[in-house]
Amino acid sequence: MAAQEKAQKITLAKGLNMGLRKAMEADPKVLIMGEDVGKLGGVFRITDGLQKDFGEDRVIDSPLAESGIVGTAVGMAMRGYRPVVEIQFDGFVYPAYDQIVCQVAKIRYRSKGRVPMPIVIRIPFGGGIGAVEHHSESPEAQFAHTPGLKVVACSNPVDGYWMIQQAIACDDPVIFLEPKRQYHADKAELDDTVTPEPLFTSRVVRQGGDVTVLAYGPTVKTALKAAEAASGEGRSLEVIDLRTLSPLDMAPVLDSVRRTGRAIVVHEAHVNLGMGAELAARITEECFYSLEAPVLRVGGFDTPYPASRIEEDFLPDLDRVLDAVDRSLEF
Amino acid sequence: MAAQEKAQKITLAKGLNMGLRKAMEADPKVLIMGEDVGKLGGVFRITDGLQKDFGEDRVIDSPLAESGIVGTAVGMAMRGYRPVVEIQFDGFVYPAYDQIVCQVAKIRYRSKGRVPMPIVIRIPFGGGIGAVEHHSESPEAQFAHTPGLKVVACSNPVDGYWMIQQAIACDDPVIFLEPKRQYHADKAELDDTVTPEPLFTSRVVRQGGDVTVLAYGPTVKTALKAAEAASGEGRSLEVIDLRTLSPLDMAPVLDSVRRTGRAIVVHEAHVNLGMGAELAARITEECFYSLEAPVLRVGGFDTPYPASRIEEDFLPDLDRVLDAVDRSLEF
Amino acid sequence: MNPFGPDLAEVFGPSQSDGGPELVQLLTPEGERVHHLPPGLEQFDLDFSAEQLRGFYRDMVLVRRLDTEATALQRHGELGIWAQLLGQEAAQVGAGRALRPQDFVFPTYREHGVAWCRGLDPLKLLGLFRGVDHGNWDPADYNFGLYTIVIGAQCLHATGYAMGMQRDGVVGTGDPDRDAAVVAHFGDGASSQGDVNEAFIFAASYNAPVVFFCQNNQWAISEPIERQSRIPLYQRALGFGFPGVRVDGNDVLATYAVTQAALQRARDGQGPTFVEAYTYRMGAHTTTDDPTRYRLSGDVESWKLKDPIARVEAYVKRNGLADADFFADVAAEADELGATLREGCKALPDPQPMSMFDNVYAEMTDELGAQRDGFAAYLDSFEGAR
Amino acid sequence: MNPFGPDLAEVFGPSQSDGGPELVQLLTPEGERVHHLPPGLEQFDLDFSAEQLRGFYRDMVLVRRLDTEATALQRHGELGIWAQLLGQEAAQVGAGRALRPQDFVFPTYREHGVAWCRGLDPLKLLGLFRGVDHGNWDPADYNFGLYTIVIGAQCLHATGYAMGMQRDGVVGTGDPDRDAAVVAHFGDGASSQGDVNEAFIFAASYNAPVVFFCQNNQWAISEPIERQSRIPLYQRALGFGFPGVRVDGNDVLATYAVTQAALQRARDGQGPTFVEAYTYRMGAHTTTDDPTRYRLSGDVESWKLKDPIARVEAYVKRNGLADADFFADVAAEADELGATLREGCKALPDPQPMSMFDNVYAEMTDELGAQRDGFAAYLDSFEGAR
Ligand SMILES: Cc1ncc(C[n+]2csc(CCOP(=O)(O)OP(=O)(O)O)c2C)c(N)n1
Ligand SMILES: Cc1ncc(C[n+]2csc(CCOP(=O)(O)OP(=O)(O)O)c2C)c(N)n1
Ligand SMILES: [Mg+2]
Ligand SMILES: [Mg+2]
Repeated sequence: MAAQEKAQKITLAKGLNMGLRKAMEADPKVLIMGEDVGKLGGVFRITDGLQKDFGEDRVIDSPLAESGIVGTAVGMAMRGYRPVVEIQFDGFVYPAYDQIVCQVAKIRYRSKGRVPMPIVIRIPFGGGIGAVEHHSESPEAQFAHTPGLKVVACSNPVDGYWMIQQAIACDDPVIFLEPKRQYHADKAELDDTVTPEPLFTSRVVRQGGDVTVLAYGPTVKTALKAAEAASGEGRSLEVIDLRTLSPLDMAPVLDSVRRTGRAIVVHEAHVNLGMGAELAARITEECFYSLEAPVLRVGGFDTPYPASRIEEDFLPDLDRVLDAVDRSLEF
Repeated sequence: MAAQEKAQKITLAKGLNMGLRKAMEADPKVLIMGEDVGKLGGVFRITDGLQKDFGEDRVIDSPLAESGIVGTAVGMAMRGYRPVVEIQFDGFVYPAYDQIVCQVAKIRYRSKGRVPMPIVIRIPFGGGIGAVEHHSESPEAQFAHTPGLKVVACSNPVDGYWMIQQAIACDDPVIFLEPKRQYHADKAELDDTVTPEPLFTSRVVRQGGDVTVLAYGPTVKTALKAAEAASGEGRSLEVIDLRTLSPLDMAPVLDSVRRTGRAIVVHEAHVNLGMGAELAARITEECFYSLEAPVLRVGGFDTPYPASRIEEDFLPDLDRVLDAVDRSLEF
Repeated sequence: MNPFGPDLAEVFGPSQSDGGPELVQLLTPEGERVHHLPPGLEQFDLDFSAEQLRGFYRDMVLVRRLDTEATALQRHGELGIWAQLLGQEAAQVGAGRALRPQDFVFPTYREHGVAWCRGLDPLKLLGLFRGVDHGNWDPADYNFGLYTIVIGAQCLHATGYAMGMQRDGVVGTGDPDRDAAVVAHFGDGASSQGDVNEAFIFAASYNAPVVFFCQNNQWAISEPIERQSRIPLYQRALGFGFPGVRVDGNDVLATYAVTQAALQRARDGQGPTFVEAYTYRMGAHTTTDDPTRYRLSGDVESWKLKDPIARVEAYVKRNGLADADFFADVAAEADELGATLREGCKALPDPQPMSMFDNVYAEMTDELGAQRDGFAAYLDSFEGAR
Repeated sequence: MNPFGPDLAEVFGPSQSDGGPELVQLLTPEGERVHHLPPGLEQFDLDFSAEQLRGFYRDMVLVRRLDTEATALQRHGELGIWAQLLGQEAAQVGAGRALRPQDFVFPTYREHGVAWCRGLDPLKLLGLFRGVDHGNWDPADYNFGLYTIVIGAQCLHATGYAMGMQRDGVVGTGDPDRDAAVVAHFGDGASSQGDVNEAFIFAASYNAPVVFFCQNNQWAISEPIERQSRIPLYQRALGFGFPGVRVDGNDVLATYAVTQAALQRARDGQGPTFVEAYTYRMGAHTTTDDPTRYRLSGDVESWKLKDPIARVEAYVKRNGLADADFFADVAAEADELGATLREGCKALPDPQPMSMFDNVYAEMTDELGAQRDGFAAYLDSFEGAR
């Protein structure tokens, strides 16, 4: 199997599916819970084939109630299981918000460390798939603000494969964000034999000297495209895939910004109180004298997610990133 | 009545109670809904006497279900009512989070403006009352991040009186935060005959030239005390009571920071992704060349709210504000 | 002692839960009229005029055409997605035609048939699925709310709206043109959501005039009804203290009769009722779904024999309640509707990007205005520029 | 047709809902033993030994003392708040004593009596109310979860835990030392929360071994039970497809018998049961509440006549099941407990401020570590400084 996987070209959906399978093989306490995760394999097929191979006791189709899913996962975790919960779409995580922020996040603390909460909550997030309302949200800031939760976002197939396994192995609850637009988009080569970077680290995915661009999940691709385009205009962008949103891994970010003097944060979430706000605040605090321009934020506007025919205007794209690069450099 | 109210000395609790009464007198469509708001007058007595005077049809004790309360308030608003919902404590707003962010916030937008949502959701917030878990939270950022909601916080009896009336008159949904620690604390003189400032404005509550301190709700008092103490050390702090958190009223903030060159944001909410992050990002963007130091944030630490015997260590206090003032001036 | 109170038990309620035949049916799949209803349910045996029957038939044929056209439009890329009602025509038309003008409806995303009965131009339904809007009608014009996508949320809105009606004095006055009620639509899957159960609690507690109309189409995407409930769903209501009844949702007559009685109870001030319309989702969950992954084609085949339109057609024909012209007219009307939808859909204009900033608030805020203006300036910068 | 299946109806369920006397009682308020239970309920008529009865009496007296001491400690400023159980001793001791060691309990914030039965040092209960911790016992040591304050949340945890037991193969094996079940405690008010109703749905759907034990103490702070439900609460379960039973919660024998049977059903793999312990909150909601604002003192008086301890005492005495020494010993033991609590409470150490940063995560993160270190340095700066 390992030999076969080596050199395999996979999509993000496949990477996640393979990662889940590995985790389930490695630890019989790992369970999958959610709506339609069984026979259907999830609406995005991320859990495809897992119920068939691991049985209904380990891949559990839940009644249609998100609070119920997360709340019962809490009980399962208390009993020693490691539930991996699938939320069908970002916009449907809110009925479970109370269980997540008041229970999942706080039980370790409440119990003085006696009751760990090794739960992974997978959320397909972000827009760009032409969907109806509530199917394109970016709720990361609402979780990152809550102590006790960890929040990560994968951006590519290989990270999907490794990060989901690492999240499941983590003894803390992890909100695991998957850029749904990328599920079946690009393929990448997976080498199963390497040792992955730790989960809670950010990664420079393109080096550059003029401006630092911080992205995660779906916007990493946007940022890389922008960097490519900018290089045609003689501008060198350094792109960092944040990967972890809580905790933040500031070292590579600060290191980069100290070199470039400029930073742009790109996310699909609303700008107001989005991750960009926190990054701007921290970068400014840590790199005050290195900054040549304020940290700029390119994000979803502060409107509800619009009808899908104009979603590409709402979402940050290559041009809006380049526009911010211009503004930063001209500041 | 007006004559009697003039020159009355009132607490915040009384100001809110009087404001609610005025609003109910002014508009028969105004309703109050919540747990224990009837005979008991709410656990903090903010709705004291209202059911007696306006009847059970207008002051409605609800079943114990926050999503149900907010969800039925949505339906009431659709039928032309103006519900004022009481959430018993900050930590109990989360079961209603889905209805608030997916319905209350979005229905005007969804309906192209055809269905307004004039709902006020009152939340006693903040700590310092020696309470058990979930009774001392500061959830403002989780709402301010959501377009379609407006978020305000009152800090004193007179504002409580006016702001609640203005919030009820507002045609948009307003998350109305009340610093519970202040409910029965200081009294202030209410002059009912003046015209209040508009709701969505911030206010300079103490002028100063060295450092701008931004606060809201419970921390306004802390900031004012810090300013008083600092003045003894020859330092002049300008204190702004933000009052409105979404939208932000940046004009007085930017004006102040351009003069002082330094800003500190003080709130009880967790620092990470709290209002301070957004303010820091915006101030830095708008006042980049005026800033002598990065915007500093003094807030609740990024831990769950601790046991109440050490809550005063968790909460920003006078000394922590002064420490930030030192750090800002020494930067 | 009857814990449900005497008046409730008379009509629905406990008599259903212990022993009685569960399913209220007036027209068998073969199109035979059932007249001998079990004790307690006789009042559902309404007389239907030929005109009514033809009306039901026409409604169902047109609604089915609406559905197949929209499905086809999705296949041709004109809609992003479509939620099909195939098989649920009788449930929706029966429920829709039982309404009075003053009643108010809270739909899910699948109530195209109810929308039809409320007089909505079907084109208005397409916008949301095409991605040009989130719903483009004024609920007040049709007493028909916007489609709600978050499962179950609208059941609380419906209950609150009904509480508003109580306060407006339009419940239990005895004036048939004044007394009003609300219908909350939801699915079998939705019955598991906290919001739906809280709606039951609020409605029972306040005796709100709301009919909880559940289309049990046996599936919540890939999950069969057994995952949500191990007993018949209508019995859920009994535990909350109001009556529940299961009606053959493929029988438009029975659905009409039961819904109408439930609505009247509500209008009369007797509180909520749960109506479970027992039906089947003949199509996929939506056009993006692949039901072959989770259900047997044999099941679908057996439900085809219970087709809601065929049985009305058989009954009408057998009893000579319509002539060939009628059927030809309806067929022509359906074709016309299809053509209108095809053309109309393609002509639905895309929204202007800048409209994204409208209607977030009653009045544009300074901060959002600045964002909008910045975006406008940015867009302008492309004129000629890059 | 019995929609609840044959085995369920035998014991609880529908037989309760239509006509039977609602309340299972074995000991009248006057201390008379009831032996002729209605058909179907005979199995609750257990034989209790003198030792058991003395045990119940002792438990209830000590638990009441615990409660009054804690109330007094709050009045003296030693606790920030206290949630009194006065009047609910029988419900809690009956439920607590029905447990086997391998069962697991999810309490609210008021289950001091159950905690007692699980062997928790009562001092451990005070920390949360004193504000020195959020709960300072290891649930695994007592199979007793931490107090949960968000109303209803623990019912889902209980259901999930029970689902875990199913997967661990400790349900329905027939081995009495192995088979286990879960009890979820909640109040009448909590029954309105979405989470509680979702817990019913999950438990029914998966047939999870969980007993939903509702102490209907008639009040949710100032709201009477009628605001939450207009029919007896135990009937809620019937709508979800599992049995419900109302037991006299002031009767420790009946509560024990019913809970024990419900637990056994769960352990046997027969799924969830709803037990409504019908009782009364004799005290305030908590020490900060003022019930005179919303309820009549006459109501409280009438419930005093149903005191759970008095009736056991009367029965034991009348039947000579204990001598004067026994009663004196229990009284002395109670005094001792009181003294221990008073001293112990005052001696409970305040937490260290820096401990605030512990246990947020399995390992301290760099970012939180930096915050902690910054705060430590800041605190150090006061040494001598200002
Ligand atoms: C809160 C929430 N969770 C999940 C979804 C995704 N979803 C859309 S439809 C559906 C199934 C609904 O089933 P049912 O209530 O039976 O209605 P039906 O579609 O069969 O008419 C699901 C899970 C959603 N829209 N909202
Ligand atoms: C979600 C939530 N909302 C509100 C509260 C505040 N609150 C605490 S106890 C209580 C009443 C609970 O009543 P009930 O369930 O009957 O339990 P009892 O206190 O009577 O034992 C309320 C409203 C809370 N703790 N959690
Ligand atoms: Mg369905
Ligand atoms: Mg109670």
